[in-house]
Amino acid sequence: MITYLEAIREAQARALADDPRVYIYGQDVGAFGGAFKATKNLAQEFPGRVLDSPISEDAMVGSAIGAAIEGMRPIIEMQFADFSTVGFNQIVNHAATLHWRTNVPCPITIRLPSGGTAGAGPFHSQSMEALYAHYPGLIVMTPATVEDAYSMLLEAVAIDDPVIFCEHKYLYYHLKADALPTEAMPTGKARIARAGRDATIVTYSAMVHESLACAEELALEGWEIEVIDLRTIKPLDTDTVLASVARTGRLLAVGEAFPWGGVTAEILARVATEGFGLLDAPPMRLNAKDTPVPYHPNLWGTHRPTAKTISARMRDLLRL
Amino acid sequence: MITYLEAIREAQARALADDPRVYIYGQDVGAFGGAFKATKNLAQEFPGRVLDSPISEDAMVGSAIGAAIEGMRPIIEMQFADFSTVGFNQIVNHAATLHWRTNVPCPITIRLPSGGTAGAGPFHSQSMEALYAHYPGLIVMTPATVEDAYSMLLEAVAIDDPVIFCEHKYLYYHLKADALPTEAMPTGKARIARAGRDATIVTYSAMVHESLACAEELALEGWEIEVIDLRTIKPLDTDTVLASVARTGRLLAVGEAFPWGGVTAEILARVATEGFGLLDAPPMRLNAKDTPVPYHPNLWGTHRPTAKTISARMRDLLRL
Amino acid sequence: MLQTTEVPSPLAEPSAFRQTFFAAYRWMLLARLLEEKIASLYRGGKIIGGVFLGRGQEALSVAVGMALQKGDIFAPLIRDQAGRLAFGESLLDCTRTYMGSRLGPMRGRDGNVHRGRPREGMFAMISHLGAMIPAVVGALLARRFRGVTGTVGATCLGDGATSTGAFHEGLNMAAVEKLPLIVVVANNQYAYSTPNARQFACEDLVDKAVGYGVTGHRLDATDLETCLRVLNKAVANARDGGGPQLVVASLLRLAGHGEHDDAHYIDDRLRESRLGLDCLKVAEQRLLAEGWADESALHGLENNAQRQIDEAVATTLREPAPDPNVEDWCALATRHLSESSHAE
Amino acid sequence: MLQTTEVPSPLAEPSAFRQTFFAAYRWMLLARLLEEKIASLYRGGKIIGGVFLGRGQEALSVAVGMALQKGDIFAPLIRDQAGRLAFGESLLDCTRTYMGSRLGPMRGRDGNVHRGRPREGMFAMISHLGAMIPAVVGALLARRFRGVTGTVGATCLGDGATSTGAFHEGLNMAAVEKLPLIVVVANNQYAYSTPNARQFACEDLVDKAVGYGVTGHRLDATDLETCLRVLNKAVANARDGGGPQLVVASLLRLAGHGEHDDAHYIDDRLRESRLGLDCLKVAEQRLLAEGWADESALHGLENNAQRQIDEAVATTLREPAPDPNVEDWCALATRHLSESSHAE
Ligand SMILES: Cc1ncc(C[n+]2csc(CCOP(=O)(O)OP(=O)(O)O)c2C)c(N)n1
Ligand SMILES: Cc1ncc(C[n+]2csc(CCOP(=O)(O)OP(=O)(O)O)c2C)c(N)n1
Ligand SMILES: [Mg+2]
Ligand SMILES: [Mg+2]
Repeated sequence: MITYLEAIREAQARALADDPRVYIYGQDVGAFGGAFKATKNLAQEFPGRVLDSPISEDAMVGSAIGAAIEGMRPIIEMQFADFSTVGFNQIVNHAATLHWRTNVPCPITIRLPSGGTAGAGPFHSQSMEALYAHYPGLIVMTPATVEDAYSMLLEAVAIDDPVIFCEHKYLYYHLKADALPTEAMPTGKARIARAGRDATIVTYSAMVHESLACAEELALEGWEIEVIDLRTIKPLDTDTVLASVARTGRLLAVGEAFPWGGVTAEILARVATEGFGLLDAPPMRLNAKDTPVPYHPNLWGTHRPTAKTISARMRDLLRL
Repeated sequence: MITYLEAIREAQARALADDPRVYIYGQDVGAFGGAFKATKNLAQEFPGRVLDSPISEDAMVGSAIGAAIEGMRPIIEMQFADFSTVGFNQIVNHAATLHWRTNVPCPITIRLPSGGTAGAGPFHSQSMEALYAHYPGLIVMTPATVEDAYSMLLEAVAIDDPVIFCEHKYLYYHLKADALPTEAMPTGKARIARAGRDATIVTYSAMVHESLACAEELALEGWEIEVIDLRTIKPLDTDTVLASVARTGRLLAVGEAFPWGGVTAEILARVATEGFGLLDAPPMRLNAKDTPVPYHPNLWGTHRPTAKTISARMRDLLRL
Repeated sequence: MLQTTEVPSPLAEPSAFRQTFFAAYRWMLLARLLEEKIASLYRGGKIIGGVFLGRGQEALSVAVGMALQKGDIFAPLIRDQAGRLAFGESLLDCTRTYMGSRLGPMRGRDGNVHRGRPREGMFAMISHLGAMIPAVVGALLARRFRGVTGTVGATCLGDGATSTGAFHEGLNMAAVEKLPLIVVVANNQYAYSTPNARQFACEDLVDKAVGYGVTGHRLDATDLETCLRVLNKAVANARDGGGPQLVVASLLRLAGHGEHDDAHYIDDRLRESRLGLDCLKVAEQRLLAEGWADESALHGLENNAQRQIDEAVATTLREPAPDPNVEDWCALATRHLSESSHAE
Repeated sequence: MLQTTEVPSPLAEPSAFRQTFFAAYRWMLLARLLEEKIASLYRGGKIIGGVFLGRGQEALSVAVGMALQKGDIFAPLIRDQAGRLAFGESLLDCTRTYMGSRLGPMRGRDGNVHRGRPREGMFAMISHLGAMIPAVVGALLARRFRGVTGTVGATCLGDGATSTGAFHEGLNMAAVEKLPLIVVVANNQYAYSTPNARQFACEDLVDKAVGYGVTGHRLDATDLETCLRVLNKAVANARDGGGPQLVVASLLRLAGHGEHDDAHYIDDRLRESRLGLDCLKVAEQRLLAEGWADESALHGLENNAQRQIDEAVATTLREPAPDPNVEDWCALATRHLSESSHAE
């Protein structure tokens, strides 16, 4: 059995082994193996290629850009996604514009341990994918499975553009698979995580599992809910979404991020524009609440969508 | 005649005059009067209350938060909106969370000279409103008229929450009014900039004027296009938008920002969810292109929506 | 809080000095025992999330808290339990925040070390290291605007946090404005697992002072008297118009980064060096050696502290957890501008 | 680019020194005249957007460019026309970028000073001040990974940019890694209109060096020989494993912040002080005084430079502007991952 977290470690081990241009840079990623142990033993296995950085997110990203210009393929670990706000400028203004401005690609991977866990509070829980997706020049991955954590991270390192790799902390230990995958879907393709015909849930990352649980629950009531795991949110696989809505006629987009203008808004906007006629009912959204992510588990459990609240919203949708 | 830029200066003069808690802090805002002259003579008129800051956007915002805790009402001028990425962390993680976490309000106003002008290039042209609107705890204003530039800035300073005030550089000199307004619409209410019955354009900031020009043009062809100026994009006045769509049955959302997940996505998502039945045709969007903002006027003029491209999209919409 | 910025000299004013030292020791002891209690609650599963201790850093922290006066500003960091208590934070503010009580200052919205009462001068840290410095700078600027004089602001951070842009921008801004800011760097040799050698390359962090044009102070923070003297001096300098003060203290964290961390990476030679001394023990030995207290008096102090802590914990345990149904879910102070839940 | 890092001594090797000095003067002159041309095009409405000149800063800038070798990395800032030319940038790269030619390195996508050829070691600045420092740090790190030795990286910035968090984080990171980075600060006394007194509080910006554990150098940048010597020394130090070098030069910007700015805020006493000297004039006087050139030779140089410039401008003016219909509007290198225009 291998966990989502171990898959991330294995992907990095493989990238380091296969490609001498790869190195890892981040706070405590070296001998310590990272705050979450995502780089456990890698410094020992790949001497000199897994380096502890100072607490300097802006310079961490900036240095990765310079190294990429010189032909390297850096992996930057943010200790928590939330701290990437400090490196925000280098990400959106430097990494994201480099190729477009200079014709020199910027193959860097920035790993963001993302999303909420109980007791983590406002500054160790954020889902920042929509911010990065808004900026041209970035690819934003949001793997929901152990297999994707592995193969998408390898893809991220291989891609010639900056990739924001949003790995979900809640899935780190909760999610297990039998083995690492030997093949993978192409980047940019969404996956039908569960087939259905009565309604479509489009989601990604940890919310895939809450949505699958919702589908499970509603199956007991006779409903067949299709669940689409976007895998990457930019590019966003509109075709797969539209094809699903064409089958089901009903759409619920679910995300763990803040409600204003995130991934779910983009999904609804695309389906409304390009698949209006496919809809048998108004599409719906479910996001976290419009406050910071709360610390206390009682509040946190209500702030983010769960199988229960997704099911409730889905029942509303099915009633329409 | 008073310009949009002068209105911003006048609002600040009035805020300084009326409220001893107000001060202005930013690069070159003092004796020099600001890069755009938005604080012209204010340092002279209000000695000691309009201060030049070092080139430290992060600390500029951080200091405003501390001053707000102590009861002041700082106005922070970013030299260009684009540089607010450097102060991003303090804005979204500190200012935006302060009241929710501690019950102490954070009445700061951050002025972002926003949007594109010819020849300004990728780093002096950005429209960052969607980023800030995504985060809970911020109010995001996007005035489109001289009157609003004045009255909304006064409101921004008066409000007990952090306000991101996106003033459009293109409008600075282009837009003139006869006099400063003596009354104002409430914050959070959208304005019907032009009434119509065939379709609704929902937009804000400089795009209001491109959209009005489109409406003008289409009027020659007999179409009556309603143009809604959102004024603030968070909160977003969904009621006014829905009421308009109820009248027209057709919606085009127009924005100058990058296409993925911005204001236009949020508008479409809301209308699709809450006003699905009002739509006689699929709603449409028009945004800038998904690249950085180009330098050369030829490219810039194509990158952003204009009256011409809005009209083209609107004709598509009217044909549906 | 001391009502004077002078630490009395042990020779000239032996009894006053003893009092100060003794008061400091009591806060340190209370902090140590309180944190031990929090750690045991954590091990017992009563605390969800992280627990971060100031073990070994109490002398420095208490000296900051005691050098400040009512009306000053204090922005503590994760290892400042002792300084918080000395500055006036109640035990309940700590226990309630760790346990997420609805009645605490953070009302379960934020937790553990992220607590404060900004309007009472105790700022509530955000996690992003360095970020509190400019906030204190702004607060001091506000006081200058308002004509308030004689107050200062202090903030603490670790060696690792000196690498942040926020540290640099904030300290520079304070220096330009010549504000009464005291920045206390607890150089505990590691940032989480990262040793000084991977964090900075200057000989001593205090070498940074001259580059900002501020006064630098350095000290061995295992010795309480040294801490009291240096911090009082730094605070007095700031209060007297001397501008920002950068205090760099050497010590060791005698705990993991958080309670989940066994700190195995800490070099044994450091543990065995002077830096590895436990400031609380050192202070205790001084008390005994000077004859300012005997074993039984210390025992009494400990019992007393323990009782206060147990009471606070017991109270907190009985308190209501936040209720999501009562919670108002509104991030804005201007309630009517909050959006009804369009997409939640 | 010099092929040696040693500036020959004027006494010991008079002819070699003369050659170096002369070469530097020619780049300075070319830069000055080129920028004057750009400014006149701007006044004539041929350039949309900002125009930023390095007038008065040519001696410093050229010294950076000349101290570097092929294979080194250079991340110039807005006032580095002279250094760019000396490092190998063509006139056409400048004129094409200012005028937005489709054939320039930035293809009309970015403009004016935001140009470079990163793969040839010339980084293309983003506007955000300080941001290029960590990029050069990373490039040097990459070279270490790849086993490339003997190359260095230099980057320039102004007094104002030292207040950015990026400057701090980048220089500190370079110091920790002991990379061959040269950070050149042109202290021209103002950041746009903001004087040093509102920007920093240390005596001299070079005082920051010790706080990063790097070597500091200071110089009067109105004198070309000084610039050549100090920059060569700093670059040689870095190349020889001496770690990062912080070079702080004093001078004055003899132009507005940009051509839209009349620089009225610059203190007349500064203009009249030593700092107000025009480095190009000073170098010219030296050439004449030493008898290394006479008026007519200088005239010849000027005519020659002017001809090159006019040619570049004439070429550029005939070149196609970017065509939005041909433009591919794709920000990604991985074209197939770019989104078809869902919301454009
Ligand atoms: C900007 C930022 N980056 C990363 C972190 C994660 N983090 C929390 S504490 C810590 C180590 C801090 O070390 P130091 O400043 O020396 O303080 P100490 O824990 O040793 O007291 C890190 C990296 C953070 N809080 N903020
Ligand atoms: C982070 C950031 N903030 C603000 C600006 C706007 N800006 C451009 S140049 C400048 C002044 C720079 O002064 P200095 O660093 O001294 O360089 P100089 O222009 O004097 O050569 C400012 C504030 C910027 N480019 N980047
Ligand atoms: Mg430390
Ligand atoms: Mg300058």
